[in-house]
Amino acid sequence: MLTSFMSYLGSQFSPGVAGNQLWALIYILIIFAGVSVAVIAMNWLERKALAHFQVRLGPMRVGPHGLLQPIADALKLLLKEDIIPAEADQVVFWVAPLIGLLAAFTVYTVVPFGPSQAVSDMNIGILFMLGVSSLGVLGIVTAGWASNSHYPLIGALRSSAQMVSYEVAMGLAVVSAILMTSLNESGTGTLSMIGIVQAQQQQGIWFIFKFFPLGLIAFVIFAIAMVAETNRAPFDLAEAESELTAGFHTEYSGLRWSLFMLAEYAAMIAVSSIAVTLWLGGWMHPFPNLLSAPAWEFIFSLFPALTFGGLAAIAFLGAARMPGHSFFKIQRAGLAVFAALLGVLALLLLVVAIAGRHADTSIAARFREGIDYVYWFVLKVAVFMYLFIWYRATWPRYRFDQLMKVGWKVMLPISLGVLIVTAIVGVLVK
Amino acid sequence: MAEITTLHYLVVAAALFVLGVIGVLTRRNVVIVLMSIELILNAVNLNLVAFSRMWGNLHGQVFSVFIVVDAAAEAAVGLGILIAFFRNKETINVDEIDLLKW
Amino acid sequence: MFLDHIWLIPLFPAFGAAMMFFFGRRMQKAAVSTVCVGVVVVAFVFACVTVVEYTHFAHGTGQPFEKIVYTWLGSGDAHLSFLKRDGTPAQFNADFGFLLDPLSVIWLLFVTGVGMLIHIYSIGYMAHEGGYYRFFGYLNLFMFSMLTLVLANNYVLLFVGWEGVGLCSYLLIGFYFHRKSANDAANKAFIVNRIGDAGFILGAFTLAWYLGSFRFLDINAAARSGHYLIGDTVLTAAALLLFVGACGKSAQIPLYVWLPDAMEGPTPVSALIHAATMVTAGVYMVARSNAIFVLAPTAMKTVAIIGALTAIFAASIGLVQNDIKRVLAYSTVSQLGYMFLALGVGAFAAGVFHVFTHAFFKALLFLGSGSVIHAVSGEQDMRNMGDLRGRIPTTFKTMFIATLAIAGIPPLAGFFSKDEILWQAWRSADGGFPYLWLIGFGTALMTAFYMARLIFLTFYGQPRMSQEVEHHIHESPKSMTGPLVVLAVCSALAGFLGVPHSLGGSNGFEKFLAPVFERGTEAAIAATEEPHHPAGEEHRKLEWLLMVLSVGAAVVGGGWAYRHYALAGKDYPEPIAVKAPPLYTVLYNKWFVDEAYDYAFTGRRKLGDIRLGAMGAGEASSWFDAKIIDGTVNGAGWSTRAVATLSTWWDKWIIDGVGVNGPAILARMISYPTRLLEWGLVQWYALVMVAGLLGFAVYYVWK
Amino acid sequence: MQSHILSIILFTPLVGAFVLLFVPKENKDAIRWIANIFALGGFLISIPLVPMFWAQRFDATQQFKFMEGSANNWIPSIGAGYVLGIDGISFLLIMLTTLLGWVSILSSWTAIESRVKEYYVWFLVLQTGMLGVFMALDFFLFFVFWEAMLVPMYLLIGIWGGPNKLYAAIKFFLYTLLGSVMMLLGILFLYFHHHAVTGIYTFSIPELYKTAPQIPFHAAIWLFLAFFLGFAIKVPMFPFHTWLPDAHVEAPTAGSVILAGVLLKMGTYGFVRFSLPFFPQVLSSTATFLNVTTRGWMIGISLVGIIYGALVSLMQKDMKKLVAYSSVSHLGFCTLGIFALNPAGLSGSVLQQINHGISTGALFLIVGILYERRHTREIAEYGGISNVMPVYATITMIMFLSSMGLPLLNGFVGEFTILQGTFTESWKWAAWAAPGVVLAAAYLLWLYQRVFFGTVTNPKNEKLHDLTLREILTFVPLIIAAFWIGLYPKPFFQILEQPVNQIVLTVRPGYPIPGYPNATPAVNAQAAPVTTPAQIPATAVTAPTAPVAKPAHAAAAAKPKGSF
Amino acid sequence: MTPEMTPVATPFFFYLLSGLAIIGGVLVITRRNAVHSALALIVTLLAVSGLYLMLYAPFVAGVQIIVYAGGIMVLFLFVIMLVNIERTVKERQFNRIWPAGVLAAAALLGLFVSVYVKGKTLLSDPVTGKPLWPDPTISLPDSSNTQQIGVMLYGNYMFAFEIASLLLLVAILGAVIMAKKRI
Repeated sequence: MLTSFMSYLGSQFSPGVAGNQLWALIYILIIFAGVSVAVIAMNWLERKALAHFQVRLGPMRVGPHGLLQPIADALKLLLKEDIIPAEADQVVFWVAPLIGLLAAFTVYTVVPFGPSQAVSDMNIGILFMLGVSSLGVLGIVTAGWASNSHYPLIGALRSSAQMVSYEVAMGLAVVSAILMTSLNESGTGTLSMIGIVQAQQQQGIWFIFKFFPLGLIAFVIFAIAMVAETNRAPFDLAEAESELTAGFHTEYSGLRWSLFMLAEYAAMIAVSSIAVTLWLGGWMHPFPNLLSAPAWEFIFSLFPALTFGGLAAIAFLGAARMPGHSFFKIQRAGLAVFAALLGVLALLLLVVAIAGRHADTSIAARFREGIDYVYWFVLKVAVFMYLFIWYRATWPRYRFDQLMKVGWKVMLPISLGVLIVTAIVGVLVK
Repeated sequence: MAEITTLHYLVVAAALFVLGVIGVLTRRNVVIVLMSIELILNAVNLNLVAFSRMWGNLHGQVFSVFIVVDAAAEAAVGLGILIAFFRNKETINVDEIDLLKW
Repeated sequence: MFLDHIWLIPLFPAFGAAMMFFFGRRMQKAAVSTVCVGVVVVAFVFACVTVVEYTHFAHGTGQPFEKIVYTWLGSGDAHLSFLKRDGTPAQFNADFGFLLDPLSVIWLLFVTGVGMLIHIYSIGYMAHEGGYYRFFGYLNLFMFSMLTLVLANNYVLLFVGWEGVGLCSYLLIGFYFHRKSANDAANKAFIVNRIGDAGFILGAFTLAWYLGSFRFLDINAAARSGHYLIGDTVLTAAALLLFVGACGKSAQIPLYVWLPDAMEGPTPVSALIHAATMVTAGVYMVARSNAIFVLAPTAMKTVAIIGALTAIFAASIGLVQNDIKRVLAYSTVSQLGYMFLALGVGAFAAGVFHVFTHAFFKALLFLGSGSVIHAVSGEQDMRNMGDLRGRIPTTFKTMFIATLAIAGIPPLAGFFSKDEILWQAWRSADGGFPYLWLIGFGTALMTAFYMARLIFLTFYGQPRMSQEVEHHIHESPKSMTGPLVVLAVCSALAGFLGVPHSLGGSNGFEKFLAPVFERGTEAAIAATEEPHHPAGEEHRKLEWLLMVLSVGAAVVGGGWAYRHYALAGKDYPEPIAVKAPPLYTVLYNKWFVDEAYDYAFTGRRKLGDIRLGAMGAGEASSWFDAKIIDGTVNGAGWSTRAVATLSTWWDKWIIDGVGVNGPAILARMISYPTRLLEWGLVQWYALVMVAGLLGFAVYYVWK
Repeated sequence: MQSHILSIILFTPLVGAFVLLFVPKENKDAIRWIANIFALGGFLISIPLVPMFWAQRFDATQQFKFMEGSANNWIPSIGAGYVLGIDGISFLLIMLTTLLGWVSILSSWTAIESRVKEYYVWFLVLQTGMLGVFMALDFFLFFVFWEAMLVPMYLLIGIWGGPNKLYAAIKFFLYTLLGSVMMLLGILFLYFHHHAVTGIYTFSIPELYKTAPQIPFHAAIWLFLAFFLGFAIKVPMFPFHTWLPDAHVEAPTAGSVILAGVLLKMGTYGFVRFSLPFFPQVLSSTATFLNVTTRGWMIGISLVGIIYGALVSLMQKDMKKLVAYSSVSHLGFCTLGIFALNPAGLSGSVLQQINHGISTGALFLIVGILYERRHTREIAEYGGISNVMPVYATITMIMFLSSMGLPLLNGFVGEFTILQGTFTESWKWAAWAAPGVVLAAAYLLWLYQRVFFGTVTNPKNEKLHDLTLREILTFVPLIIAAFWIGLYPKPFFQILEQPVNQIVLTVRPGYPIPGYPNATPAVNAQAAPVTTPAQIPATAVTAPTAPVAKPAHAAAAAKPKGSF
Repeated sequence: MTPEMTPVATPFFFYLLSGLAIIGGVLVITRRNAVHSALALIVTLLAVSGLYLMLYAPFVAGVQIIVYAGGIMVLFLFVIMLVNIERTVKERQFNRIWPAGVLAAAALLGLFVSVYVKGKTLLSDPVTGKPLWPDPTISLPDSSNTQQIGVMLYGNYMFAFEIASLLLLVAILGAVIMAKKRI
């Protein structure tokens, strides 16, 4: 086991490809934990950001600047009574959130945080991602049905209709990106997530800028469909409180409800990862073809440390600016500790970046590379996450028929057109 | 455990097929009948893919893709008919659907 | 310098016309006059300077000056060609090119000069009319066309002017477009002209086909080269076809009918187009083609006879007309006949000279009549005039001079030109019976009569107009009388340019034109005598005799008219009507030619129930088209439908009924018991299917 | 080097039609704008072709320029290819098509109120079809476009037409279809004949050019007739013309414009492109039917068409019908020029086709403008219109003059050149055609008099408003073109020179054209030059430029019967 | 692929997946409630998809998940909810001829078994008697499986592919028209 453990270190391949189940398991655990933490952080961030959009403060009491609020929430949900309606279909009611969660998390098996920083590199990666994420619909439908109540049923129908509809446009947009991967000498495209990023690497361009504006259009379509796919604002009409009293999960509460929430946020991160992978160059840093000199590599490798350093500075500033009242003493201390932790992290990253600055095969260099990859990937995904919040704060909600009309009559034709034009242009370019 | 051969897959497929046939021949609920048909199709697909693996070429897989397409079409049209029927007759039982009887 | 930019001369009036086309509607009358008259004045000045420069250029040799601006028709190199009659290729080419030689100099000068005077006159005449800018625009367009015509260096460009003047004539005759008679007259003018044009263009084709070019210089050179015999058939045909064109434009029998009707236009138009310039285009063209005509004696004879006949025919009609402009119109036709008579007998210079003098006095007469009409509030009927001489003295005096000129009273312009023609006509008979001279002489008599009649009825006798009109009589404004005076001076003096040798003159006019009418070697040899040899003493005596005779005829005609009309009161008697009523009817109705044409050619009148002519043919063709051709098409459609109906019946009852439904009925009867097996449970059918499958498989596996 | 400009020009309207499909049909103004933009775009895109073609206008090394695609690349199994290419003749017609397409689409802005979207879609499809016919260098492709063009026209007449539209539309469709079926049979014969000779199945026109003249006369004459039927119905020539007045009268204005301006040219184009080079043996044969050679028959019915069309239009009471019959007359001139079989006649004919497109197109627009205001085309309903619509009257006058062939306007140049060409073949033909010119003046001026002159007698006409800016805009390009061709036709002649001379040399090998290498002297009887009465002296006088002793005598002595 | 990869296609997984599939199948045809049947069917489908993966047919597996599990089954669930009536659950679940049906199915199974028994040699190498597969000499390169299928679809099976697309189009139209309340 130890050999297996060690033998993988320094490998160029993801554990799934290398056939190393142990490391695969480790990766799975890391990702599961990471995503969960991300969801929790997202929860806090969303509440804070929304509050600031609305010129409020948001959670402030639990922890410094409400940093511990999500933990409190989680505790509350865990301890809450788990109500199953009497008329509900017990088994299905029980299974439904699991289906959703399973679908949302299974996707992460192929998310390429780096060329080897993925659980596995399936050759049908994107297909797999689309397929599995489409399974999420099942969870919603069954949940709505199992509740044996009118609002959940209608909400489920609407949500799933919406998801199924937008999946079509989404898929076509994805196909146009996949077409772009085949623009090499041998003409072999790929469905592998890692392969797609590598294709962008080889062609030296993010696909969003490929065949301008074709890539951009496809990306925009995907970005819209992505929001609809995850039932987020402004397409959240099927599960918004004011529409169908929270839609399919009306009858859910407590832990099960929190599972749905977890699934939803995980799905958001997952689709954002797809977008990042397909159009935004995945783990690549910006301007891959222009700024590829070693010096630039080094500068880019300083970014993680700088980011965390910046966060630490902000946190520290927050601690410093906390009112001097003794009431805030603990909070100030907590925030300072938090800032210190971030600072240490930044320092560590800096060390790694400097230690691995030479592009050799040493563990430090590979470690530095890995951190770079993951950093850029996560940064791009984070931008999307912020966009989700931004949308929610900014745009009014759609009506259901408008939503379907947009999906079928606007998005689908455009994405079909983009696909056709991309194919034609691709053939012509070749 | 013994090595898995084509026959294993064939047996699984046969089992699924027979289950599907039973569903088609005995259930009253049209939806379940349709689902049973999906079972049958899946059994066939499994056979095709297994043989494709056995002979080392891809024709079987291609065929299975076609069958999936066919299944999708069949499901869409079948369920469409079902809804239209249900709207008129308020039933989804097979033995109550006999309007076309001579 | 000016000579090189000769192409600008037609462009000045074209510029005026374009200005009117685009901006005329928004321009003040004064601005319109300034622009339109201005461009013509500029053109006139330019023309004068050009002519002066040309005389330096030619040094009295009459050497033509040619300026080619650009290739108009044709691809500009030798690759687009056509086959000549002899099978050699020739270039298909027509340039925008301008030619200046003595002939065009004469036309250029009097077209711009008279045109300028008439433009000035029009300012006063049209002052109170609507469509002022339109009128001047058309006039300018006309000037452009006419100048193109006389300056063209080839038949095709000449044709441009030729059609252009026709168009302007159409537009100007139809100027009062709300009057149906004006429109009819305009259409008639254009269409009759078109007939002539068709002849002309065919003539041009013939020349090109035969000689390989449309260019005057090429054609003249070829015709004078001696390669072609006198009496050459093709050239005769070409000459005749060209003459058809001339007939149309210059109003000769049988195409003269449009000119009298053209008096529907405003009077300046009549003066400019239908007396002074456009109608002489035919003469110009024949004179221009003289090299061809001298090779075609038959054509020459035709020209002479047609000219003579037209002269006397039109004069005879003019004797009894009452409309002052109509009398002048017939007079114009008659005088044009004179000119063609001259051309036909080979006296090209004499013909051209008559054109020149005629331009002045006929323009003067028309303008004077316009002034008269202006004075009597638009009245045109001479029966309602009389005793105007004291009331509009300038008009009277100038018109009187013009009348004397046209009647051939020495020493006015008409005397010289007309007597030259009569003398040449006498000589052309060459000892035979001088019937051409006789006709000309008769015409001279008639001319004097009807012109004197016009003067007496208008200016003498008793006033026959209504009180109200009489009250309004006034002399015309300066802008109108000015041109009258200038023209009167010209009419009086122009003749002295061509005083014949017999009267001790030098005939400078003829000498000036001589290079144009020089004969080719072949023609020179064949000509029986050189027409320009100084006349012998005998000839001179004869010539004097003829002069005396014709002056006498003029005096007699005038005197006769004086007797009958000088004191005409209301309800005065027409002498011809008194003495020979049927003749009067015929003459008064213009020999019924219009009616005959309407019956025979246009078809506007029906002969009983039958319509002949173009409209008749049109109706017949329409009927044929609708009934026969379209009927055949529709018949094909109907028969297809009939067959289809039959097939449908057959299909329904025989094929389907017996052949298809029969077995089906049989099968239905047989199948009744079998049907009981099908009891409506889908799964039963599936079960049967499975059973069948099983049986099948079992058979195959364990067979 | 393959330039794709032809494909781009060809498919721009189709792209427009496709885009229109996605516009909701309630959005009429948007549809109009889009259609107009694409029509104007089609015209603008075709403009770069002008300098490109101009540079190669004398290039005799390749008969067709801007060749695109290659033979047999479309359906290799039957030898059909997507091959486009143009020579001077098709170039001019393409420019005419794009121009008229734009003009007529612009002119339908207010005229079409129902089913706007379908209208414009079909119109743009029609546009592509027409362009394709002029560009195709493959018989299969040609036939596809030829037929594809029928359907939109049928619908344009049948849906947006006048009261008797169905009759007219069906008549148009069936009549033309009859012709095209005949033509299809001819095409197939050529196709199989080519296979019989070379063993290759191909529809490529340049390939068929090589084999078709070898078809024996007895077969070729039937082929010629089959093609003739197809093209003669389209032109339409004299006995096959009756669909034209009906179609024109019933079609919407823009439809008439396109029908007269472009569709009729397909027939004449077919004659020039196919009948002439494919069947020189027929045209040069001396075999006669009723004592007249094939070519004589062609000339004869052209002449009948000229006079007959003019006469019939003289008596029409319906303005549009009048203009329609005048088309018969004008196209008689075109076919006359074609069958004169000499450079002047042919180039005049093509030029006259352009002229006819411009002036008759404008005439239909003119009639359409009155129709749109008063909804009647009866001449008797009008009178004195120039009092209320002076600008309109002026423009009408210019176009009438252009149509009747007034010098310095376009009509004259074409007619003159045709007549010149015809005259050199036989003076009689030109003489018979000449009355057509006179009658043209008669019917047009009479029409003008009845409609525009006089006082306004019909009270309904008193309130007519003059042309709007858009309507004037539709005329401006046509007027400019009319004056251009009238004043400076040299570029057109230069563009036409090379293809026309080539065709003449194909049909009449040995025809002397300076600057062109004469084909080998006529050895076999088939290649002998066409013998017309007028040409006999051409063989009699061998050296006309060197008169030894009075060659004029020789010429006169050699006077044949039938000549002067 | 790296040489150190270890086979995932172990018999354990095979039996697990096929067991899941068969159990799912049984549940499909026995459940009273159609939703339960559908869920069971989903299980079966996913299991079969896993079997495809074991057979080195990843593309088919992906298609199976997307189309079947993500598409068709959602459709089924939709319809079930639309026609959801309490009555059917409480009614008789099998038709009158169910014994005959079961009998026929059993006969079919017998047929299969006998055919397999009889034709076992066909699946084996006639010389060595070993099963034809798994045979190390015949293996599918699974890295480009999708592309190869694509090439075949657009190559040999182009016509069938087009027909299939037509079929789908017809099915879409048919379904829309069938399910629309008012056309």
